[in-house]
Amino acid sequence: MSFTNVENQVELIKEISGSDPYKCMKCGKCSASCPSYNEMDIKPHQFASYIIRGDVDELLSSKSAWKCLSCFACIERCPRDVQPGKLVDAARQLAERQRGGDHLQADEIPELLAEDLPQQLLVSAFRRYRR
Amino acid sequence: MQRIGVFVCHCGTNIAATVDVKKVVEMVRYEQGVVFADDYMYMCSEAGQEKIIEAIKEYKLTGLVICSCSPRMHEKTFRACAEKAGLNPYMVEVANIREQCSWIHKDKEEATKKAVILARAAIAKVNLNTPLKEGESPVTKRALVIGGGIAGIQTALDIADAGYEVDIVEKEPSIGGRMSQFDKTFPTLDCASCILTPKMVEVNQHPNITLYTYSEVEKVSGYVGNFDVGIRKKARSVDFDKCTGCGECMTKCPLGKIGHIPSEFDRGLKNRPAIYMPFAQAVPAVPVIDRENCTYFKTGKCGVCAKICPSKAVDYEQQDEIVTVKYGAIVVATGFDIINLDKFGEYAYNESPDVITSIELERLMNAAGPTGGHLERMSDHKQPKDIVFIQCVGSRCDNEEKGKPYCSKVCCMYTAKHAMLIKDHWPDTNITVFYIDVRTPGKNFDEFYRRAVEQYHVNYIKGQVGKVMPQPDGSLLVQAADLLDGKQIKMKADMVVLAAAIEPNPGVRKIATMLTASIDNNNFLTEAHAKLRPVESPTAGIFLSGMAQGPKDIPETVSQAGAAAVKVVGLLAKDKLKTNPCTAQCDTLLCNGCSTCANVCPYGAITYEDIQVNDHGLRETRRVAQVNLALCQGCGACTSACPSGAMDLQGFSNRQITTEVDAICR
Amino acid sequence: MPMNEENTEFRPLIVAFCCNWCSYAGADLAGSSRLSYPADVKIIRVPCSGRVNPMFILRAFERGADGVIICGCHPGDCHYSTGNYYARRRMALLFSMLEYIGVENGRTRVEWCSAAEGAKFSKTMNEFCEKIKSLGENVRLGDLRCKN
Amino acid sequence: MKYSYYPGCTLKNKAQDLDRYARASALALGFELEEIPEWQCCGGVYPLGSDEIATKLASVRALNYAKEQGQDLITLCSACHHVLKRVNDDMKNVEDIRTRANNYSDFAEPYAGETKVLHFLEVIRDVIGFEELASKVVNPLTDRKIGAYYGCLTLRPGKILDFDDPENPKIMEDFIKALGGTPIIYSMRNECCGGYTALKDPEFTKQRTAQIFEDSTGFGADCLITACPLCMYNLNKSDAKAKVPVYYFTELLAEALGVKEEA
Repeated sequence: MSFTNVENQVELIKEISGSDPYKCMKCGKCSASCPSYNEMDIKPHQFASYIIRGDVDELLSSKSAWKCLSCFACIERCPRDVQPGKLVDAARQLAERQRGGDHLQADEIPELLAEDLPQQLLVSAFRRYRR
Repeated sequence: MQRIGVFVCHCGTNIAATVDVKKVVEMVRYEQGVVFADDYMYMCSEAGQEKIIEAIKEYKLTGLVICSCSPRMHEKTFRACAEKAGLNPYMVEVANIREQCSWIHKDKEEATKKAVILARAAIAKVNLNTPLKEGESPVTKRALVIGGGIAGIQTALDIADAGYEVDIVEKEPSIGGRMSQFDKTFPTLDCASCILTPKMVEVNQHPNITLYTYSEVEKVSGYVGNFDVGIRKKARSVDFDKCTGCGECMTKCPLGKIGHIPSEFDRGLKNRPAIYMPFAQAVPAVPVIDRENCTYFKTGKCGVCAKICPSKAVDYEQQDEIVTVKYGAIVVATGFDIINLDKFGEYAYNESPDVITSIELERLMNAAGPTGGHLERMSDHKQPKDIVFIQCVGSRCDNEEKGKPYCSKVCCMYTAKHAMLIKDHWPDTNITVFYIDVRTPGKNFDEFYRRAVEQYHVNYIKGQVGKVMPQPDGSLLVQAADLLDGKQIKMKADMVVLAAAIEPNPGVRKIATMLTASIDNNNFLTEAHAKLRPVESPTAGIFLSGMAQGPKDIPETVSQAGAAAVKVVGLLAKDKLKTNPCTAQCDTLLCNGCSTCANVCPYGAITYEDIQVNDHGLRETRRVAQVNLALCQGCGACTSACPSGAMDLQGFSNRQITTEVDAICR
Repeated sequence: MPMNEENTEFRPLIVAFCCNWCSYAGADLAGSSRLSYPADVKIIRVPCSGRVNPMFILRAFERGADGVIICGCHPGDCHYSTGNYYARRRMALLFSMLEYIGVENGRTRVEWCSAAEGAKFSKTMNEFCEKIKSLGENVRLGDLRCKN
Repeated sequence: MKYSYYPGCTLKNKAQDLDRYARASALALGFELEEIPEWQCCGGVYPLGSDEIATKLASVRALNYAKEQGQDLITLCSACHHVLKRVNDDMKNVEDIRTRANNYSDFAEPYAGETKVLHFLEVIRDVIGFEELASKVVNPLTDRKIGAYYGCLTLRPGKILDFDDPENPKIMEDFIKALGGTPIIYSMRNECCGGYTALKDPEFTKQRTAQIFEDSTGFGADCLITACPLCMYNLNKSDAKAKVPVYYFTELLAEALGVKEEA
């Protein structure tokens, strides 16, 4: 698959996420619920607009893609079934599928390891930060 | 052989933009029976109708096909037009080339082709049409209003003032409805009971109005002008005629202090005794015994109320009573409730007594309410200093398990009202309203909302709240995002008020089914036409008033109630109604008296009689079906059930429908 | 005679029986809301879904229809109280018989659509058309004399 | 009663307590956990993308194994519970994922979500019953004020996991009551601990866990219980002033049932 144009990426995000950004009514309940709100540069209630406008590159290179905790609070509470968490996760996957998009390098690991670190943390981080 | 005229309407550009009208005229000109075909800009206009009348006379037309909008729109118009020219109105058929063709198709060629086919089907049908004559049925000059809230009260008063008898059926012990629970009303801040109570009293005293409170509609049969309605008068356990409304029984009921029976009227913020009136100004001022909770009914012991009643009005033996009354028209004014908030756990409504709904706030601010009008938290009875309002809780919600897809319409305004009333009484209170959009269309409405901001300094923040978290210190932490400032907010509050979505009264579905009145996915009653017939149900003789039809505020409800009343009066003013001539007919030569048709007829319109027939010289007595034309509503159930093909429906006969099928499949 | 001969794409012929009170009004709403569905659908107005005689459906297939759909009020909402219940049971029997003689089940359908469900009407018709297209032309009951 | 059991990576290693106490307690309650042979790690995070197949296969294999045994599948770890239930839901309801996942596998017959996935707590609630549990308690946790920390993965999305009300759960509170303890309800119990960001962003998780401790102890909790090894790790790493001990729910269960020493 190649990502040559913006429409293609927008379509991919819609397909991967299975969610329809046009349903968003900007109520902001996602941003109100998000535990990572302050860590994010693009806020959850803005995800839909970025995709509608086609500003996918910005979303892909945003901090937000790596700051979502996948805690599903926004998905559970979204009154419009837009599920911003799914949109940003799709963006994260697109970023990872592109060359050099990984957020975690193998060399980093030893430094980050702690004695009592559970395997779950490692596998989750790998799932979330790398292809 | 018919002489048919075909008239194709442009409907301005509504049809002509997508259907080649001229071509349709050319294509149908040589269909069987067609002697004249023409097109015109607006067929329904006076000039258009004039054209039809001229053609009928000039070409001696015996049948008409109008290719235009839906027959549900203008069939009546064109039938009347035919009648004017001396043609039987039932010789008219409408081909729906607007709603079913030009409005939904883009490709002109394709749409034109379809329009021709639809016209052909109508022409084929008219070839088989026969003149039909409408029957007449009498009108019972009495109306029923279901629901005794402000909508039902206003409708009943208007009908009664016009000189017709009207009954109100209300399932609660008193009329008054939701409005009687409110404190003040927007946008003028009059006290709700000050403007409602006089109307309630007027209803009670009006010679033309009969009240059935604590009663429910149980059964409906009949049709427009002639409904038979069974009303269940639930046992009040108090003799209506003897009770003076002194209220002694209510103060002495032992359960009043220890019963823990939540008052429905006070939304559970206060308890009530087992023998009770919902509120002090109840109409009628006669208490009822809540048999489910009453100690006497549960254990056979107690009997205090009967003992102390000075007029010996308490009657434990009273039974439910069912009365059947005839009506000419029925108005549904069943009102609304707010949705259950169990699915909105994030707002901690079930967890914290200090998270309340707006209706509960109405009660808390009402001088006759559980706190005597002093605003206090239910947890510690302290006056709240910081109050947060959350809008759209369950409104505009796409998740049907949780909420409703529509805007509840009144919340923005009543929230501004609440904010201002609180600030008026307790100016030190800090009020924050979290909104998605502030919607204030209406006369003096936006000014009202702006006053809350400009004069009362109510803090409006755009952004739906994410979560309300009860804190160890008894406060509530409200987590939200200010979307315009781009900040996440955590704000402490003493009280949180939820603007819960409005939904039609849950009982309305049962009533709609009994009335065969159509109802939408959200349980709002459907109007006959969204714009032109907004207070009528598609079912003849059924009218709509108030929230049962859709969210609306009090001024709108009152206007609609008046409009429904006018429609009812218009109906009752007639002595006779024309009946639908499209009724079933039995071909006695084919009928073998099997009773299948009578079993499926919903109106009991089919009876049997013995006739003498001469079958090839053999004289015999045969049992055959007979249709009572006054009862038959023309559904045609008998026609498809009849095993011998003896039953047929005038206006939609087997041959007519078959020929339509043939024309479409040609 | 087809007006558009160069178009070789299969266009099915679909007959829809709509009751006057709910589904015909639903179709009107679909129209006034401009919710499109294929022109292949032609609607016949009947007072009630209970009026639809199995003969009409057989006739449609005999004359070359590729699909037949019957639309009525939702269960419990029939303007005549019970017509749609009879229709539902009658059609269940008819459809199983049709399948027996080779008219696939997908070619026939009963759908409930209220006067307020314009969107549902349009969606149903679109889906039904797609289904019929995937099934192709109906040849089983087609009277050869009536088709080119 | 026997169940297929999917322990998951962490329970075999850093979270052995969660596993060991569960097995002992299960026996005391009259059911047995049969560990699935050759299970593979679920990945810890459910791949949200609808086009992700490979990352779902480990779960599919475990699910199919349980189906072949004719057993329900039990998990203990919140993450495994989350991933397995969601993949199972995909296999049941999403045709595309079902087809493609089966194409990758060599099952005797295609897997279509037949297995019932249960969290250990669901077995106690729905099969054993809290009353029955209470009757088997020999060392009631009297005077213990216990805050249940649910985190996110056990509860959300509520519709698919069907575990409890995602905003106001009560299964762990009922569990604590059955063990004789006093459950402490607090608002942060279903808020995220920071999860896997602990690896690259430990300061952030510390902020989150501090709030959790503050809220729960504010309501009087003297300890917390969790079902998730990652929550456990993050909570333990906290340097919050309000920090209290955190236990796996199975540890308190084994203690109350009097089987802690045997485990």
